[in-house]
Amino acid sequence: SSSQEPTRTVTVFAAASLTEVFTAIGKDFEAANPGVRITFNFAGSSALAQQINQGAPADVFASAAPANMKQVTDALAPVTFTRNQLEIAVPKGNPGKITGLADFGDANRKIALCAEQVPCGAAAKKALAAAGVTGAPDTLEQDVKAALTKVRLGEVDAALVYRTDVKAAGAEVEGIDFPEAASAVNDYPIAVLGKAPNAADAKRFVDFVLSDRGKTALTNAGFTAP
Amino acid sequence: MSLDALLQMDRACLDLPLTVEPGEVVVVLGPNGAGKTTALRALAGLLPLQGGHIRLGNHVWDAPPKEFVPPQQRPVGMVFQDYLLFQHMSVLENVAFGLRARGIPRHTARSRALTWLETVGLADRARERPSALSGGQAQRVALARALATEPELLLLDEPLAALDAATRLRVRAELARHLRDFPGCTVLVTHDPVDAMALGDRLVVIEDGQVTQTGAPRDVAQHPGTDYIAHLVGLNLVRGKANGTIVTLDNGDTWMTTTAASGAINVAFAPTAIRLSHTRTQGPNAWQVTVTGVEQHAHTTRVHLDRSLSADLSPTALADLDLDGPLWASVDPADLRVYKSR
Amino acid sequence: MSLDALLQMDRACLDLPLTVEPGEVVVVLGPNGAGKTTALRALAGLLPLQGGHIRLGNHVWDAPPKEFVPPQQRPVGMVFQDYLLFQHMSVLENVAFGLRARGIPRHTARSRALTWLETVGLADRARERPSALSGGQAQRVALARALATEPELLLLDEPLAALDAATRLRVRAELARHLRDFPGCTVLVTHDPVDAMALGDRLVVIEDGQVTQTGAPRDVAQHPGTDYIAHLVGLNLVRGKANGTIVTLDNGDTWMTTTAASGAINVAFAPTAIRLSHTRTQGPNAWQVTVTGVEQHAHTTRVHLDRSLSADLSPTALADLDLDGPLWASVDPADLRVYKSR
Amino acid sequence: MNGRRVSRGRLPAVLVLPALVGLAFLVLPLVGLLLRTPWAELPTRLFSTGVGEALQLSLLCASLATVVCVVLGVPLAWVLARGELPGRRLIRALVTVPLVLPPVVGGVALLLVLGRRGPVGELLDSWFGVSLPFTTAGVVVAEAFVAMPFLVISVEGALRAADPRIEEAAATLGASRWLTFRRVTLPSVMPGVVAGTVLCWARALGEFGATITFAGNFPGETTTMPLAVYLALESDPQAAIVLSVVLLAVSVAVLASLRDRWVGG
Amino acid sequence: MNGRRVSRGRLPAVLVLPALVGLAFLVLPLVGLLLRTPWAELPTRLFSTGVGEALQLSLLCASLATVVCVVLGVPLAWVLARGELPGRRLIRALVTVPLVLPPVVGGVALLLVLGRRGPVGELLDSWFGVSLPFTTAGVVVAEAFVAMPFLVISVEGALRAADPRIEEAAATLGASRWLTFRRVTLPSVMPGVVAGTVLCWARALGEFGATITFAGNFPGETTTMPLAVYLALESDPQAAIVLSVVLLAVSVAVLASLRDRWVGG
Ligand SMILES: Nc1ncnc2c1ncn2[C@@H]1O[C@H](COP(=O)(O)OP(=O)(O)OP(=O)(O)O)[C@@H](O)[C@H]1O
Ligand SMILES: Nc1ncnc2c1ncn2[C@@H]1O[C@H](COP(=O)(O)OP(=O)(O)OP(=O)(O)O)[C@@H](O)[C@H]1O
Ligand SMILES: [Mg+2]
Ligand SMILES: [Mg+2]
Repeated sequence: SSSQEPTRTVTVFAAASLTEVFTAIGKDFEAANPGVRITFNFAGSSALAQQINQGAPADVFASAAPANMKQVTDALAPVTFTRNQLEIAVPKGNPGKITGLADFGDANRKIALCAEQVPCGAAAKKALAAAGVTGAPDTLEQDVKAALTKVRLGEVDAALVYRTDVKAAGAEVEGIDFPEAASAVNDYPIAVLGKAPNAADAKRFVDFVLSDRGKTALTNAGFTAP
Repeated sequence: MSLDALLQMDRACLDLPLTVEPGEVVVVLGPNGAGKTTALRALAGLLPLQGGHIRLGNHVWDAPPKEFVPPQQRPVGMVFQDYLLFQHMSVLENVAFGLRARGIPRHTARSRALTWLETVGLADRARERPSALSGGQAQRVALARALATEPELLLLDEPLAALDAATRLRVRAELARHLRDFPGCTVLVTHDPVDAMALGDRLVVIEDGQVTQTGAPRDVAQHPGTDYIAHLVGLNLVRGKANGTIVTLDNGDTWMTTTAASGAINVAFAPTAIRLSHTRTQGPNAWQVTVTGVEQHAHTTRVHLDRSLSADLSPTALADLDLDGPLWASVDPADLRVYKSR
Repeated sequence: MSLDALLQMDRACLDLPLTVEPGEVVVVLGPNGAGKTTALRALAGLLPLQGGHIRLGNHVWDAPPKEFVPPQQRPVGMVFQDYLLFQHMSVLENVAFGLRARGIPRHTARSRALTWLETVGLADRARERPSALSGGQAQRVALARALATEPELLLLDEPLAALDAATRLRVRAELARHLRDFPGCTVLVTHDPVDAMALGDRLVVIEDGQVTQTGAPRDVAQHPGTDYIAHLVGLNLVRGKANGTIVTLDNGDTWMTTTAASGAINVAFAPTAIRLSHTRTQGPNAWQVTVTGVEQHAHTTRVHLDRSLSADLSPTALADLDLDGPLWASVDPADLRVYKSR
Repeated sequence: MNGRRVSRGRLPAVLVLPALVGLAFLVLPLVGLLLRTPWAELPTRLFSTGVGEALQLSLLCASLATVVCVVLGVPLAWVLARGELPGRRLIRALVTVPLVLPPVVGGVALLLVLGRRGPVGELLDSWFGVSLPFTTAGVVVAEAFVAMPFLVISVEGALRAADPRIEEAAATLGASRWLTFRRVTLPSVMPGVVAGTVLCWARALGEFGATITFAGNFPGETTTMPLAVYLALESDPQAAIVLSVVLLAVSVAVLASLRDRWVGG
Repeated sequence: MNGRRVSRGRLPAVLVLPALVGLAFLVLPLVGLLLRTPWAELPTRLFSTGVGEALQLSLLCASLATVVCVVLGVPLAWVLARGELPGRRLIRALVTVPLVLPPVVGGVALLLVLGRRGPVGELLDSWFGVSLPFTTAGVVVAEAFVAMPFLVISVEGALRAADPRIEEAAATLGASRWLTFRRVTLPSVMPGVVAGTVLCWARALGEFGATITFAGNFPGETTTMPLAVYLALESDPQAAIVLSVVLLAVSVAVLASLRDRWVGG
């Protein structure tokens, strides 16, 4: 730690899907701003919103959906810093012979979607509507990771998940792009909180995320620019 | 401080007045299910009375519907019929428990407990668990545990029942000695008349929750008032009406006695007083009998007769008799004890 | 089928040969901790032998290191010293349990169980839980439960210990009757000599796990070989060397007897045979004594003397004596029983 | 007895005080929850079909899972407590493992064995045409997996505390170990079995992670109340609280009415 | 005894069979998990600081939570089993509630009461300057809240099965209810207490939902193993399995070594 001034801490509450990329960005930020330490609290966006509303000592909130950001009464001018786009995920070798969204209406195939209440479910609903397909899912997962797990283990033939997730899953999962994906994106808002104990550094961190260095890191992880 | 109690409870139909003076040992004697254990539990505070009262000296322990002193605040010591030793403690810790509960330092409690274990002859088992003891050994530990707290009221529920004859003699003698020195009140429950005689200053006989006789052990033994007591002390009992030395028995027979009396009386006589023969003897007090059972004792044979009488015969007397044939019994008037029935 | 067993176990240093013929009742008599319960548990299969064997007829039940038949496959019935009734079943279900376990239909089992409850006089308590029974009642239920299965080997661990004197007489007589009719082998453990006399065809006395005497109950009672047995049957025992009718006791005294014998012998005599007086009597067999204790029985007083002898005195005899003063005792040579010591 | 309150002395403060603190600790958060419950919404929520369905399904699955646990778990507890097995220590520790496993990982583990590609799952499929994931049966399996250790460990504790001599008495009466177990041992440890069953049922009723991972989430088939609560929490926390309160009320009612019928007072 | 295997007869199939099925049901998924574990990664994972920290924190918090549960829960169980309380049925059912509550909702409920804006949380803050949420103490509180019912219910079951007459014997020896509890009752129900403690500890060790909601997920402070597993599941499912296996191995080791020291054989 630096000898001149005491370390200042920025507490960032971030959606679990940002774990890897934010950890990397945080390291970069710390390198660029000696004397500031970033502490992350990764969890589901809704849980984070609850915690903030109950007075959690957070400086920054990065949510995986605008809805959760809206629940936080205390957020100052949230901005969308990145987006996530849907992709079809199939097990390695595509045993269900999935070619596009049309197969999601096939009752004989095992299909996983996210539940409507969570962002990826809302996005999937939009995508299916755009494609004119009535989905025949076997399960409505509570989050995108659960849907992906089922793909990885071969329990379902296909699922609609985020590009970032397919990327993180590695060789076990194959991704299939589809044209309607562009109409089904999910925005990630970020904001400094009104009662932030360390508002100045928080602002600096948000700016860092919105900077080119931040954008590059996000793009490398599979996110799309807003 | 003397105990003054009237124990009234629905269970066992108990209605038992009981007073014990300091230093006195009252023995409650009664058949199975008479309510002896129930009475002791009420005195200890483990069952609340439904009526009556329990007072020790000036202290009221139980007086429905108001007063009730919980068991741990009554200075009692109790030996349970089935021991109830603490299985997870050593024998020594069991005996020391009551002392520790009364705030005596560990070291003192242990050495006093050890003294008590010596008294009951189990000092060498002090470190063992109760589960490694035989039935009789466990009983003795329970005794030591209760005595160790030097209670003001000592309650003993058949403390000698599980002891073998030899140990019993010894423990009974020790117990008698301790009870003589013991300044508090003692209530001892038993159905063994020998214990009652050896240990009791006063006897209270209960049957079905009611007192049927009470008095000095000697007196009760010599003047049994009910069949149960007569049985217990090994006497035959018949009832009748006396007119001088002539007694008309309840079954109509007429007997002669040597003691003049009048009115309703009991006639008691020892089983050894009965003579059996195949023909009617010339003397008075003879009647025809049927044998209902025979029991072999060490030196005599006990012959059970009808009308729940019994006769003790020596081997020689028995040798001449054919118990399956018709028999006559007789008793010498001098062997009869006649006294007023209550 | 006869029982042939040699029970060797480290616990209680048990080394007990035991054979029982069909229909025979062998009573194992011994002081607390002698290993009686341990022996029964081994016979029932609840403890494995460490040496020896157990055979019933042609069936080997236990023969270390190879054979072991588990308890439920041995046709035994056992009455435990502390009953072990099933608390969650009614009394009737307890008694019917063994029959049900042997595959007898519910209805038959229940009616047979009821018959057994009648035998022990508890038919009216059939529907109750064991916890509502008094100690003695519980014991009787345990007895009925074991008898109901009509086992080939009946094991009774002090079956009468908790019974009151009156019930005891009755249950003992019933038990004796049943055991007479019972075609199987019976091993009964007790430390009550009266039970032993009344119920046993043969007596095995064990002390510290070892057999000290065995034989017909009458014979054992009349010729006790150890102090324990003498105590138990109420005799005084002294040892010495006989030379014709002159006996030199181990303490050096010389006594006269009426039976000629030679070599190491026991001399037994009843407590009633001792006469006490303040001065030395003229006759033979007199010695000076110290009183160590007095016990009051119903009709006599037992006076404990040194050398663990005791004298029974009638009230009249006692009235003339000052027990605290110096005393002389004497016995009539005709009252002495002399026999070879083993 | 007579109306008098005859207790065995006052309850000692040193026990009552921590007991009260413990009770407050368990109950206060519930009170907090109840205070925040938007009671006005309750009736509409309650009678929306989804909730009724989820509630029914929850009760059904938790009860079935409990039956499975009792049938398999009580014998397992008995074998652990009484059977002279080598390696009993290890087995006992293994039984505890599903407690420690994060439920989601438990669900993954179940999928690995009973899923479409799992060895047992493949057998089930080819022999009986049964597929567990995404079915109500799958919910029961997931709940049973998570809840069984509670039953096994409670019952084993009770069995160890029971007096083995009563079983000896049964053996001398000719009772086989099975009969002894059924008629003597089991009734005598009933309070322990009931406690274990209650734990097991409650745990199954609240089970979430393993269920959603193994059985998925489809309304009417696999959406139990905890799943509904979780999803509601994502979009509408107030609704989630209402649903939780409904689940609580039902379970308290069931436990308070059933349990004392079994155990008494 | 002598070397002979003298058992009380063969174990009955009707008990052993379901016991084996039950055991397989609990153990097979773990085997599945172990088969899929990328063992090669294990050493590197194990010695990455994050994991060591999370493991330490998990063990510490679970053990502290267990201590809290024992201190508060055993008296509560005793009061429920022995105290002549009005409304005992209801209290007993209420105690079971945290079992049924989905853990995430439990976390929300804790926040509502003990959070900075909750009534009790405000008091704690203004009186003692203590704030529980987002601290290691908060983890302990969340785990204790979720795990305590297991302890209370197991111990209460054991207490109900114990012979009350042994307590009567203690009372006649002058022992107060507290002394009786401490020296007589508690030792005689030790197996039940140990079983409850094991359940409680294991449940606390595996606790996730209430912890992440109430205490957040701060590495080194509140990130316990289950939370680390959850995060790993987001980025690297294989790593999540490795972490779970580590958690399992440690808990099995602890349980197998400790438990039998307490209970014997
Ligand atoms: N818990 C109970 N509930 C109801 N009745 C009981 C209970 N305990 C005992 N009784 C009944 O009360 C009566 C008296 O029982 P108690 O145990 O006092 O007899 P006891 O005189 O001690 O007999 P014993 O010599 O056999 O020990 C019996 O008829 C018994 O059945
Ligand atoms: N579980 C045990 N472990 C070790 N020793 C034991 C055990 N049970 C009994 N013993 C010891 O074995 C000896 C014999 O005990 P046992 O119970 O067989 O005596 P017993 O002859 O039945 O006596 P009692 O007449 O008092 O019932 C005793 O010294 C006892 O301490
Ligand atoms: Mg009694
Ligand atoms: Mg014995």
